[in-house]
Amino acid sequence: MLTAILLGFLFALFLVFTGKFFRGKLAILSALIPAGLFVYFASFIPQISSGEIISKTYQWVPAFGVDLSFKLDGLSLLFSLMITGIGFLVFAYTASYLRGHKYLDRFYGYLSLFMAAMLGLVLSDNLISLFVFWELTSISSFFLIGFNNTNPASRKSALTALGITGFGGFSLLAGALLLGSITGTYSISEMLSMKEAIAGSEYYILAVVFIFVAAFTKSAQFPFHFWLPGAMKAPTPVSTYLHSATMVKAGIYLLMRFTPVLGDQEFWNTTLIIVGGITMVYSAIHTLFRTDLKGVLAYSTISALGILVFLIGLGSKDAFMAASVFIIVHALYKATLFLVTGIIDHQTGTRDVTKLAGLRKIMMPVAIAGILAAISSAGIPPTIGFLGKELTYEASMHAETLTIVIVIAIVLTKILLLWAGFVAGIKPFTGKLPEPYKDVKAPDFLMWGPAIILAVLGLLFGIFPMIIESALVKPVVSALGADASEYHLALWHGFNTVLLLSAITIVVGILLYFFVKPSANLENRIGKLEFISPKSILEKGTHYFNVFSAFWTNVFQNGYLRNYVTTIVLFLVVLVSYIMFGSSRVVIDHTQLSQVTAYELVVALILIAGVFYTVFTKSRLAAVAAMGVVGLAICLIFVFYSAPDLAMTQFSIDTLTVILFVLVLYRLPKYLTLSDYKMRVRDGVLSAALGTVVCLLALQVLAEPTNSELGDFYAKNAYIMAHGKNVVNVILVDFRGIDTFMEISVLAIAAIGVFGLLKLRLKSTDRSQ
Amino acid sequence: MTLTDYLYYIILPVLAFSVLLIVYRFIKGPSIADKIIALDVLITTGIGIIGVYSIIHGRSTFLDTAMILALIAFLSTVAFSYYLEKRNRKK
Amino acid sequence: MKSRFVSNLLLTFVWVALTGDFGFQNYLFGFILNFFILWVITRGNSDARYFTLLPKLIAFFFYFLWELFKANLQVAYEVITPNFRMKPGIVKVPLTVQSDLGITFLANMISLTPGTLSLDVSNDKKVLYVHSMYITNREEFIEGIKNGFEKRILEILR
Amino acid sequence: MTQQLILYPLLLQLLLAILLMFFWKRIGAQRIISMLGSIVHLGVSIGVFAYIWNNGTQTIQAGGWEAPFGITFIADTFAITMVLLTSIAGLAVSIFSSGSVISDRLRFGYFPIFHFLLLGLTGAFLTGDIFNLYVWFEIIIISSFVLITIGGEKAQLEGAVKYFTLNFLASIIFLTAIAVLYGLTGSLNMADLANKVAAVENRALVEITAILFLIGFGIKSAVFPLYFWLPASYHTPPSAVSAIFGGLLTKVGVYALIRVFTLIFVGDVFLDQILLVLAIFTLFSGAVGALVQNNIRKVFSYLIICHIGYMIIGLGMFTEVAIAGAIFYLVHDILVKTNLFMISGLIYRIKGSNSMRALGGFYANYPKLSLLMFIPLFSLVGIPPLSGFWPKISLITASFDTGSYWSLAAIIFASFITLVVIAKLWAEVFWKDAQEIPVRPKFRYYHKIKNIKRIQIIVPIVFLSLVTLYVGFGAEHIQTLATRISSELMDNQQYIDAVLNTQISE
Amino acid sequence: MSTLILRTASNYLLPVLLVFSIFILLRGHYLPGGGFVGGLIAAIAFVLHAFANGLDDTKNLLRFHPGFLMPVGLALAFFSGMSPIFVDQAFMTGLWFPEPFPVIGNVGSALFFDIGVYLVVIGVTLTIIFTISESA
Amino acid sequence: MEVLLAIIIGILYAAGIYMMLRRSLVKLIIGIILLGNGANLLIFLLGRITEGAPPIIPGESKVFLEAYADPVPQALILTAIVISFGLQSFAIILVKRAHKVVKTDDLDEMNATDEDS
Amino acid sequence: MSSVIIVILVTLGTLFVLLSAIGLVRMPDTYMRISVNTKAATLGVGLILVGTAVFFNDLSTTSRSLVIILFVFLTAPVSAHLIGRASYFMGVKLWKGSIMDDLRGKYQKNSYILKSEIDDTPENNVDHSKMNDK
Ligand code: NA
Ligand code: NA
Repeated sequence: MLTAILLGFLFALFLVFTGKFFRGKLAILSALIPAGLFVYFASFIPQISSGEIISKTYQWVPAFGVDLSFKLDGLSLLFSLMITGIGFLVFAYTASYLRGHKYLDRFYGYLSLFMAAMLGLVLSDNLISLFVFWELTSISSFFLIGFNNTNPASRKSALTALGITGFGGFSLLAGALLLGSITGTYSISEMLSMKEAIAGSEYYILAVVFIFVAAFTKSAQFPFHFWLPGAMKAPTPVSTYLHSATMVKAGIYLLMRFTPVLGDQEFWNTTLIIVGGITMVYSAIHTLFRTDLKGVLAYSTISALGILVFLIGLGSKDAFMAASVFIIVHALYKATLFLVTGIIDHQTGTRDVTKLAGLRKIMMPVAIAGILAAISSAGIPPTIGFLGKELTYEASMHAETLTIVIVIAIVLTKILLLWAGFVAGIKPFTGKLPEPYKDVKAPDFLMWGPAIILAVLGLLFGIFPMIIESALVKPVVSALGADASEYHLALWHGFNTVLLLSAITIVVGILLYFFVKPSANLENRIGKLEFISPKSILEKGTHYFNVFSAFWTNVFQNGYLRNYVTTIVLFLVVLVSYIMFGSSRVVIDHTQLSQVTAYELVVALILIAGVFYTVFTKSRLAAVAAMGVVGLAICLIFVFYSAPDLAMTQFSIDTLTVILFVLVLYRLPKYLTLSDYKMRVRDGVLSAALGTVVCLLALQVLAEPTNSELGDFYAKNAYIMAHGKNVVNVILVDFRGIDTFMEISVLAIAAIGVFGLLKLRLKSTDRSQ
Repeated sequence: MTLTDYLYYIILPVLAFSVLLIVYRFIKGPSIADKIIALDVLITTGIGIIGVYSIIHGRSTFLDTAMILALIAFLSTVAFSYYLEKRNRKK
Repeated sequence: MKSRFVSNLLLTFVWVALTGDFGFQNYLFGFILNFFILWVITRGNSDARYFTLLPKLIAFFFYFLWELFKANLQVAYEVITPNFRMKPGIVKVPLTVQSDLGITFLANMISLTPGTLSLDVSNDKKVLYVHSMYITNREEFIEGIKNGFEKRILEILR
Repeated sequence: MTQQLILYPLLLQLLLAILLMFFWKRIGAQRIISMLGSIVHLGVSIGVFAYIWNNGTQTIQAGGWEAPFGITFIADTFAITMVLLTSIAGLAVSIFSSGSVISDRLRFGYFPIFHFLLLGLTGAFLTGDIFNLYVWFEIIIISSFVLITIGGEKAQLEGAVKYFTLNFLASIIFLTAIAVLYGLTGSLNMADLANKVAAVENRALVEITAILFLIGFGIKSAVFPLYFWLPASYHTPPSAVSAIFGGLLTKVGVYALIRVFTLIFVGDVFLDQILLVLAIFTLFSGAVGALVQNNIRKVFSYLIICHIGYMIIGLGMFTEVAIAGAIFYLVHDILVKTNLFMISGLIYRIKGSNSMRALGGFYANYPKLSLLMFIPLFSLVGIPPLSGFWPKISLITASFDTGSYWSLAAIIFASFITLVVIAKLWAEVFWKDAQEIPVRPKFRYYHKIKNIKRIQIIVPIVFLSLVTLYVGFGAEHIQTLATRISSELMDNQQYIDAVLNTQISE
Repeated sequence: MSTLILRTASNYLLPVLLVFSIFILLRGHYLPGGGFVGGLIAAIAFVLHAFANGLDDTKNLLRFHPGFLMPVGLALAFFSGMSPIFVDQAFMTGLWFPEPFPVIGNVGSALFFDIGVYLVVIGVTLTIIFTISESA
Repeated sequence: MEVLLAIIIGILYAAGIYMMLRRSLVKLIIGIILLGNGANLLIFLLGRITEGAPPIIPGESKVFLEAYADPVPQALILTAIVISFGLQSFAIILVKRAHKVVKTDDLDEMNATDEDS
Repeated sequence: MSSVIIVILVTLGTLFVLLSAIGLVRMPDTYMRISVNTKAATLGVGLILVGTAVFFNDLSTTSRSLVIILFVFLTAPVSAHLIGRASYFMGVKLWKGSIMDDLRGKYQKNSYILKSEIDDTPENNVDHSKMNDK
C-alpha cells in the first residue's frame, strides 16, 4: 500500500529528471499509473464489502508516535477509487488538453504528486501522517492552481487557496495534537474506542473546532469558500480533479472519518447543519449570477459540499447513506461538467455561457456527456443523481429539529443546482450555433472519451444501483459507524413525500432554467454586493492587517539607533525595578561597608566631575581630555583597592584610546547639539533611572554574604603549583589562560578589522558584489 | 603621631586638595592647552599620591603603577599636541 | 660600531638597575637583551662619548638641582603672595650648541627650571625661543642661560 | 590524548584561524586551507559527536585545574550537537565564500576572521564557565563586526553602527550580569553556580540577575523588543556573511539562554512567564515584519526573529516536550537559515538584485535551481514532512499540556504568516515573469563567472538542502536526539555531577 | 611633528622604553606587569617614535609589517597551550622546567604564553595606529 | 567607600547610556567607553574591595601571610578591559569610516538600511 | 632617623605639588601656567619618590623610584615644550603684562617652520595681534 502511495511521488521525482522526454507523445503513458492504481484498489472491493478492514503499518517517527499506518476501509476505498479513477481520466484528458505545452512534464509532476498526497490522506490511519498528506495536497494544489504562473490573477488565486487551506492545515495540526494529548495516541482506529473519553474531555469543543476549521477551509464552506471560485484560474483538468473528487472532498473525508470519533454530539451536529446549510443555499444562489461556466460550476460545487456537510451534520443513518451516494453522484457529474467545460473552452476559446449555444452540431459526444451529467445533477431519473436526491430528502425529513426550514433549504438548493447543471451541461449545446463558432474543430477522443465514460457511469449506476451498493456505499456507512445492512438502494421507492419534493424540484428547476438566463447584467448586480462578501471582507482585513504590520514594524524598527537603545534600556529598567521594588527585600547593609577617606572622596569627586564634563562639554577634544581625567581617577581607585595590575592596564589603555581618538578626531566634524531640550531631559531621566537601578542593585548585592573560595584556591596554589607570585597574572596566564588567549585573539581580530576598514577600498565596479 | 598617620591624615589630604585645584583649572580652561596641562599635572600628582600611598601600606608594588603612569602620560600629551598642530594646519 | 657597543653597555646598566639584581647572569642577560633591542632599532648615527661623560654629568646634576630649587622658591613666593610682580615675555636666545642632543638637553633644562619655558627651536637651529616670567633685562637673561646651562652642556658634550 | 577529544573541534578552528593569518595575501591558499580545514573539522566534529553519543557527557578541565577553579569545557549532547551544526554550516559557508566573496574582501582577512567566528561559536557551545562564555561571545561579536563591515560600503557601515552599538550594549549587560552573579556566589563555573544560586536566599536578586542574562542574551538572539540590530544590518554584508550570521549568530544567543535557564535559573515561574510573553511578541513581530518586506534578505531577517520565538517559547513552557521542540527547531533553523541566505546570494549573483519587485522568472529560466531552492524555503514553512514541521508537534503539544493558549495562537500565527510570506516570495521571485532589471556593466553575473565558482556556490546549497531533507525525513533520529538533549537539560544535576564530580585526569 | 626637541628625546627614549617593556613582561609572573602591559609599552615606544619622526621612519626601523607579529604571537601562545597535550595533559596545563632560570625565575609554558601575548599586543597596537596614521 | 563607588558606577552607566542616546557619532563612542568603565568597576566592587593588599605573594614566602584582595575580579576586569579596548578601537575607526562614507555625523540620518524594505 | 628624612622629603614634595596646583589656578596666562607647573609638580613628585625610596630602603624599590624620577624629568620638559608651542600657534595670547614677544611673526602658518629672523613674508606668519584668545 505504501508503494501505491509512493508511486505518485516517485513518478513526480522521476519527471524532474526526465521531463523533456514526457513532454511529447508519451504523456498519455503517465495515465497508466492511476489506471493501475485504480485496478489495484478495485481488487480490494470484495474484501472490503465483506466487512474486512485492511491495515498496514510502517515505522516512521516513533519518537513522535507518528507512523505510516494505512487503513483501507469502505470510506477510504471509495475515495481511493475516485482519486485513481477520475485521476486516470484526467491524466488522459490532459494529454490532449495540454498537448505540446512547454511545461507539460511539470504539470504531470504536480498532478501525480497531488494524487499521491490525496491517496495518502485518505488511507492514513495516523492523524499526524494524515496531516502530512493533507498539507501536501495543499502545497501541490498551490502549484496546480498557480500553474499559469505568469498570470498575476493565477498567482493570486494560488496564494489565496494556499492561505485558506494552509490556515486550515494548522488548525488540523492543532486538532490532531490536541486529540493526541487527550487520547495518548494519534491512531484514529484507537481513538474510535475512546469516543466517550473524548466527548467527556474539557477539550472536546476545542478539538472539534480545530477539526471543523480544517474541514471547512478545505471543503470551501462558508465563509471560507471564496478560494474555490478563485482556483478556477487553474487549467481545467486541475479544476476537474480538485473540485469533483479530490481536494475539496478531503474536508468531507475528514468530517466523515471523525464522525465515529467526535460525532453524535450536539455541538458537532448543529454546527455542521448550520454551516453546511448556509453554504449550500448561499452558493446555490450565487450560481444564478455567474456567466463563466467555471464560475457556475465552482459555486455549484461549493453548494454540493455544503449539502454533504449538512448531511454529515444530520448524523442519521439515512443521512450517511445519502452522503455516500451523493459523493459518488457529485464526483461523476461534476467531473463530467468540468471536462465538458474544458473542452468547450479549449475548442472555442470562451467559457462565457451567454455566448455559447448550439455546440452539439460540432461536438455531439460532448453534448451527450454534458446533457447526461446535467440530468444526473438535476436528479432526474434514471440517473444516479435521482437516487442521491431522494436519499437526501429522505434524510432531511427525518431531521430532529426545524425540519421544515431544513427541507425548504435543501429543496431550494437542489432547484438552483438543477438550474446550474442545466446551464453548464445543456445550454452550450442547445439552440443555434453562433456564427463565430462555425469553424470550431471537434475535440479528439482523448478529450471527450473521459467525459462520456463518467456521464455514462452516472446513468449506469442509476439504473443498477446494486453495483455500488454493497461495493461502495454500505462499507462507507459502516465506516461511519452506522449499521447499513438492511438498506437497499433503488430508483423506485413508491409514491411518498420525497417523490413529491423531487417532482417539485425538477419542475421548478426546469421552469427556472427557461425563465432565468445567465447574463452579464445579473453578474454585475451581484458584483455590487461584493463588498460585503466574506472574500472582500477578508481582503479588506488582509489589507488592514498589512497596514498594521507595516505600522507595527516601523514603530519598532524606525531607523533611529537612539530609539532602539531607549527601548532596550527602558525594558531593562522596568523589569529590574519591578522585581526590585516588588519584592520586600530591598536591603542595603551599611555595617559591612568601609568609611570614606578624604582622598577617596576627592578621587570620586574628580571622577564624577570628569564624567559630567565629558557629557556636557561642547568640545570634542575637551571631552577626550576629560575622559583622561576619568581614566586617571579609575586608575587611582584600582591602586587604592589593591589592584596595581588593573591600574596599569587601565591607564595604558586609556592613553591608547586617547591617541586613537586624537588621530581620528580632526577628521570628524565638530560636536553639534542635535537634540532638543525636551529630548535631552527625557534621555536624562531614562539614563538616571538606569544609573539608579544599577547603583541600588550593587548595594543590595554587597549586603549579601561573600564567598572567596575561588580566590583562596588561586592564592594557595599560585606559587606552589603555578610558580608565580602575582596571583592576577597567574590567573591570566595559567588558571584562566584561555580567557587571555581569546582576549588577544579579540585584539588581533579588531586590528584586522581596522586594517580592512581603512585600507580596503572597493573599486566602484565591485560595489555590492 | 606615627609616620603612617602623618601621611594619612595630613599629606594625602593636602595632595587631594591639590588635585581639586588642578581639576578646577581643567574645567575652567580656558584654552585647550590649559586642560592638557592640567591633565598632565594631575597625572604627575597622581604619581606622588601613589608614592605616599605605597609608604602608608608598606607595599612597594604600587610604585610599578606609578612607573607606568610616568612613562605613558607623556604620550597622551604628545598626542594632544599632535592633534592641535594637525587641526590648525587643516584650517 | 663603538657607539653601539657603548649604548649597549649603558642599557645593560639600566636593565640591571631596573631589575635590582646585580648578579653576573643578569648582566649577561641584560647585555644580550639590549644587543637585540639595539639591533632592532639601530639606524647607526648615535654619538659615542659616554665614558668621559660621567663626572661632568654628576656635577651638572647638582648644579641643576640647585637651580631648580632656587627657581622653585622664587616661583613659590610669586604664587602665594597676592600680587603679581612678574615681567613675562618670550625671548629669543641665540644658540651656541649645535648638536641635536645638546639643544634638546639645554632646552629641557631651561624648561625644568621654574619660571622659564623653552617654547621652540628655530628650524635652522640658531635660536631657542624661551618664555620667562622674570625678564628684567633681555641681555642679562640671555647671558644667564649662556653662562649657566649652555656652558656646562657644551663642556659635557665636547 | 583522547581525553582532550572534546577540545579538538575548538583547537582545530583556532589553528585554522592562525594558519590563515600567515597566508595573509595568498587568497588561493586561504581558500584551500579553509575548505580542507572545514572538511576535517566536520569529520572531527562527527567523531566527537559519536563519542559523546556513545559515552555520555565529557568534561575537560583546562590547565588541569579541578572544577570549579579552572575553566571547564563540557560536551553534553546539546553542546556537541551545536558544534556539529556549526561545522556543517561552517563547511557550507566556507565553500560558498570561496565562490561568492570577491577577492578584494578575501585579501583583507575574510577567511581568518571567518574561522575566528566559528572558533567563537565552538567555544561558546563547549564552555562550562560563565566568564569564559563572555569571552567567546566577544570573539563572536568582534569577528562579526569585522565581517559585517568588510568592504566598507555605505549600507554596510550604516548597518554596522547599529549592529555594533546594540551588540556592545548586550555585552555590557552580560558583563553586568556576571558581576552580580560573582558578587552573589563568588563563582564562575556554571555547574558550581547552579548549586550556589540555588542556595542564595534573596530570590529577588537572583531574578534580577536572570533578567540581566535574559536581556543580554536576548539582544544577541534577537528577541522582542531587543532585536533592532538584526533587520538593520543582516542584509548589508556579502551573503556568505549573512548566511553564517543568519544560521548561527542568533542561535548562540538562544543556546546561551537555554543553557542558563535550564541550568542556573531553574524553576522560577515569573521568569518563565516573561520568556513566554517575549516569545509570543517575538513570533508576532517577526512575522508581521516579514510580511511587509520587499528585499528578500530582509524577509529572511525578520523570519529569523520570528522563528527565534519558537525556541524561546519552548524554553518558556519548560517541559521536556517543549524543550525538545525548541531543540529540534534549533537544529532545523540553523541549517535552513544558513541555506536561505546563501540562496539569496545566489539569486543576487544571478540577477544583481534582491528586491522581490525586481526579481522574477526564476522558475521558467532556472527550473532545477528553483527546485533546489524549494527545499529550504518550504522546509522553513514546515510543509510536512520537511524539517520545520516536526518541532511544531512538540511545541503545540506542549502548549496544550501547559494550557498556554496564547503560545498556541502565536505558534500557529507565526507558522501561518511564514507560509504566506514564503508563498508570496515564491510567487514573486519564481513564478512572476522576469522583470527588466538594468544590466550592471561590471557586475559578475552568475552566467559570467567561471564554472568552478558556480560549483562553489551551488554545492553548499545542495549540501545543506540534503542535510535539511535528512532532518525532515529522518525526523526520528533528530527527535531522538532532541529528546535526549531535552531530558539532559531538564535534569541539571547530571550536568553538575559531570563537572564537579570528575577527578582530574592525569 | 617637526620639533627637534621631541625628535631627539624620542630617539633616546625608544630603547629605554623597549628595555622597560621587556622588564615588565618578564616580571609579570611575580609582580605587576606581564605580557599585556609590556606589549603596550613597547608599542607606545614605537608610536612615540612615529609621532616624532614620522611614520615612514618608524616603519623603516621595524623592517616588517607589525601585523606580522599577530599570527606569530598567536602561534606562540597556541603551541605553548598545546604543548601539554603532547605529554598527555590538559590543554593549557603549565609545564615547567625543573630548575629556575637565572634572572627570569621559573620558566614554563606560561612564560611563552605571555611572550605570545606581548607580541600580539605590539602587533595589534601598531597595526591599528599605523593604519590610522597612514589613512588620516 | 562602597556606597560612593556604587554611586560612581551608577553615574558611569547613566552617562554612558545618555551619550549613546545622542545623535552624534563621537558621543556614541564616548558613551561606549564610559559604559565599559562602569561595568568594569561594577565587577570590581561586587567582587568586594580590599584596601592596600594587592594579591601578590610577598618576598620569599610561598603563600600569603596576611589578608589580600580577591584576585579573581581583577583578572576578569583585565580581560574585560582589553576586550573593550579592542571593541572601542574598532568602533572609533568604524565611526571614522562611517562619517566619511555616509557623510554625516548625525546618527538620525543613518537609517537607510531600515527604510529600504 | 630615616622617618625624619622621609617626613621632610615628603612634606617638601607635597608642598611643591600644592604650590604648583595653586600656581595652576592663579597664574594669569597659559604660558606661565605651563612654566610654573610642569616643574613644581615634577620637583614635588621627585622629592616624594626619594622619600619612598628611603622608606623601603631596598635596591629594587630605590631603582624603581629612580626610574620614575628619571622618566618624569625626561618627559616633563618635552611635554611643556610641546604644549607651549602648540598654544602659541593656536593663538593663545600672552598675559597683558608681558613685556616682549620675540616669537611674533616667526612661525610660518600651515607649515610651522620656525625662523630665527623675521623674513619678508609676514602675511604667511602667525601673528597674535590678529588672533582671538580662544
Ligand atoms: Na549576535
Ligand atoms: Na526559524
